[in-house]
Amino acid sequence: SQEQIFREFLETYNRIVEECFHRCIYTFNYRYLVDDEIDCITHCTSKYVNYNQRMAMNFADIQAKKMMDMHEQAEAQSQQPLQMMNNQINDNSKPF
Amino acid sequence: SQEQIFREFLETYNRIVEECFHRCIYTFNYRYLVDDEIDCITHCTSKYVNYNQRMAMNFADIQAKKMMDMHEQAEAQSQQPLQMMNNQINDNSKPF
Amino acid sequence: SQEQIFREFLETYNRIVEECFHRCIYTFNYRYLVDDEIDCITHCTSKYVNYNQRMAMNFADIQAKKMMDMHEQAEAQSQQPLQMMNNQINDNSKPF
Amino acid sequence: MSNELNSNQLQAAGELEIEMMQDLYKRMTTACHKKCVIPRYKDSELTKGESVCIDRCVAKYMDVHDRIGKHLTTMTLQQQPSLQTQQANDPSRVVGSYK
Amino acid sequence: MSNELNSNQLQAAGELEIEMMQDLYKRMTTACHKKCVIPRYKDSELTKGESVCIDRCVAKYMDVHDRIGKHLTTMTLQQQPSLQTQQANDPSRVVGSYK
Amino acid sequence: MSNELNSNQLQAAGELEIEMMQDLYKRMTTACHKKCVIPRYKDSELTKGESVCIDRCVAKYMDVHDRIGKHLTTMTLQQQPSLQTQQANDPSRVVGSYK
Repeated sequence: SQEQIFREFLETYNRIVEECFHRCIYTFNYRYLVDDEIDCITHCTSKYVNYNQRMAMNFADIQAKKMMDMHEQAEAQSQQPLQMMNNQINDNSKPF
Repeated sequence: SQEQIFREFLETYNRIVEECFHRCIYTFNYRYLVDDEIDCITHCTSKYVNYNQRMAMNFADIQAKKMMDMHEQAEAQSQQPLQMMNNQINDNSKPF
Repeated sequence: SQEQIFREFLETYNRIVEECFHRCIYTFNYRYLVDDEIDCITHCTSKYVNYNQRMAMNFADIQAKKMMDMHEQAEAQSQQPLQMMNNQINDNSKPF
Repeated sequence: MSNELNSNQLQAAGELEIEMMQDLYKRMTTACHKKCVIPRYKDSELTKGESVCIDRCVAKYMDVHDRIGKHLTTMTLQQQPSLQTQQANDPSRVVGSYK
Repeated sequence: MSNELNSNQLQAAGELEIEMMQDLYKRMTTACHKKCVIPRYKDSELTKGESVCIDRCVAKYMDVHDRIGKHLTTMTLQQQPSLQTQQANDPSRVVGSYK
Repeated sequence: MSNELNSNQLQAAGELEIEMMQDLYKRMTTACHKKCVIPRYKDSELTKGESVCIDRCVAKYMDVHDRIGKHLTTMTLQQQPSLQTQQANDPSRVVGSYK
């Protein structure tokens, strides 16, 4: 849903703030950001966005590959509950 | 609500336990706390409470200042959805 | 409930993956796991399961002991709300 | 306003208590793993030293938990000598919630 | 499809905003504690240096928060010059959600 | 008691699966960032080395995830040779949930 998408966006936003603050802000001699810190924050944010996009792309590729493998052996699988639970964990037949 | 207040209190409680355990407990030669550890736990807890109160005070001040700035320029803002979303993130007009 | 049990199982599963990946995987010269890494993952998983079982056993013992102590002094306790809240935190009379 | 809690509130408090105990347990699991389990995985069994450390770690963690609970209650009562008002009952004033 | 939000969506957005501010506040609390509070517990009071550091840390954290918010918005708008379609409104395309 | 799951349980399991995949994805994102991205921010682009590392990190993380899943299943089955009873189906006995 639209709300779920915004939620994920905002969570990622908060995580980027946390990460880049941790990596870029070291001194507390002033109340305001100095130029080096501002540059670092800008690069850190862009890099994190690039990182996230690469992660998502890789994850999607692997899931797609698994989905194809699964389809080939779908009927051969035993359907015992515990086994099934485990299959569901590794399952990729649902597009999420 | 009352429950939300207790929830936050208990979460903070658990976080203080985690933090002060991590900072004060190093040796496991005994099953019980030694005097140094007890003193450390006491100071750590009080200091964390003082820390939380200072954080809350600072945060409230900054939010109040932002709220005033916002009110001045409230009408001038464009209301495009994405822009609005971003404004909401930085928004302080709701007292929470 | 059954779902709650599976949820905890899967959370623990994810935590083991995170922990053992962090501890066992250091080099990214290959796309696939090398033998040392596979051995490390196997041992790490088994050890984590053993660790969890020992934790659970210890926690249950301590809670059981507290529950007995509590029962002995149950009537003597004041029932002021804040005091009660605190007792509930340390309370073990509910079997969970 | 009365200080007594009704049965709905008691039930909610009970559920909150369970949730917080689960949170405590998770944090303790992470803490004692960091303190006691040596990050070398040559073997699947816990060593004798690790096992003893885990037992003591759980005992100490629960002890710290109980002590801090008492300490926080004392601080709350000291800061609000009068428990007459709703606001005085608010423990977030001690821990400094931003709300 | 209209770009306007109805009142239910606005309320949901408001609740989400509060939740995210709580999340922000938690992360900031952890971050400034790490940056400012010296892990020696000989005393219960914050030192003068720690107090000043905390005040500046909160100010800087909120500043970083605002800047990154603007930066992410700019990036979103640059990547999707047209805001006509539903998909173009999806900010997860910038942050790379796996969904 | 039958081992079959009804459709409500299947739906709940499906939602749980999605939630757990999101949790996995978050943890993987944190892990690979720590392993692969050098904490110097002179530039906005990922270096070639960082990019390759990320690709391999995702592949390895998912591989570790699958292996540990199989290992936990094996351990569960070994500890409970009989799957007749409800209790034997409880995987928390292997991971040591405190409940």
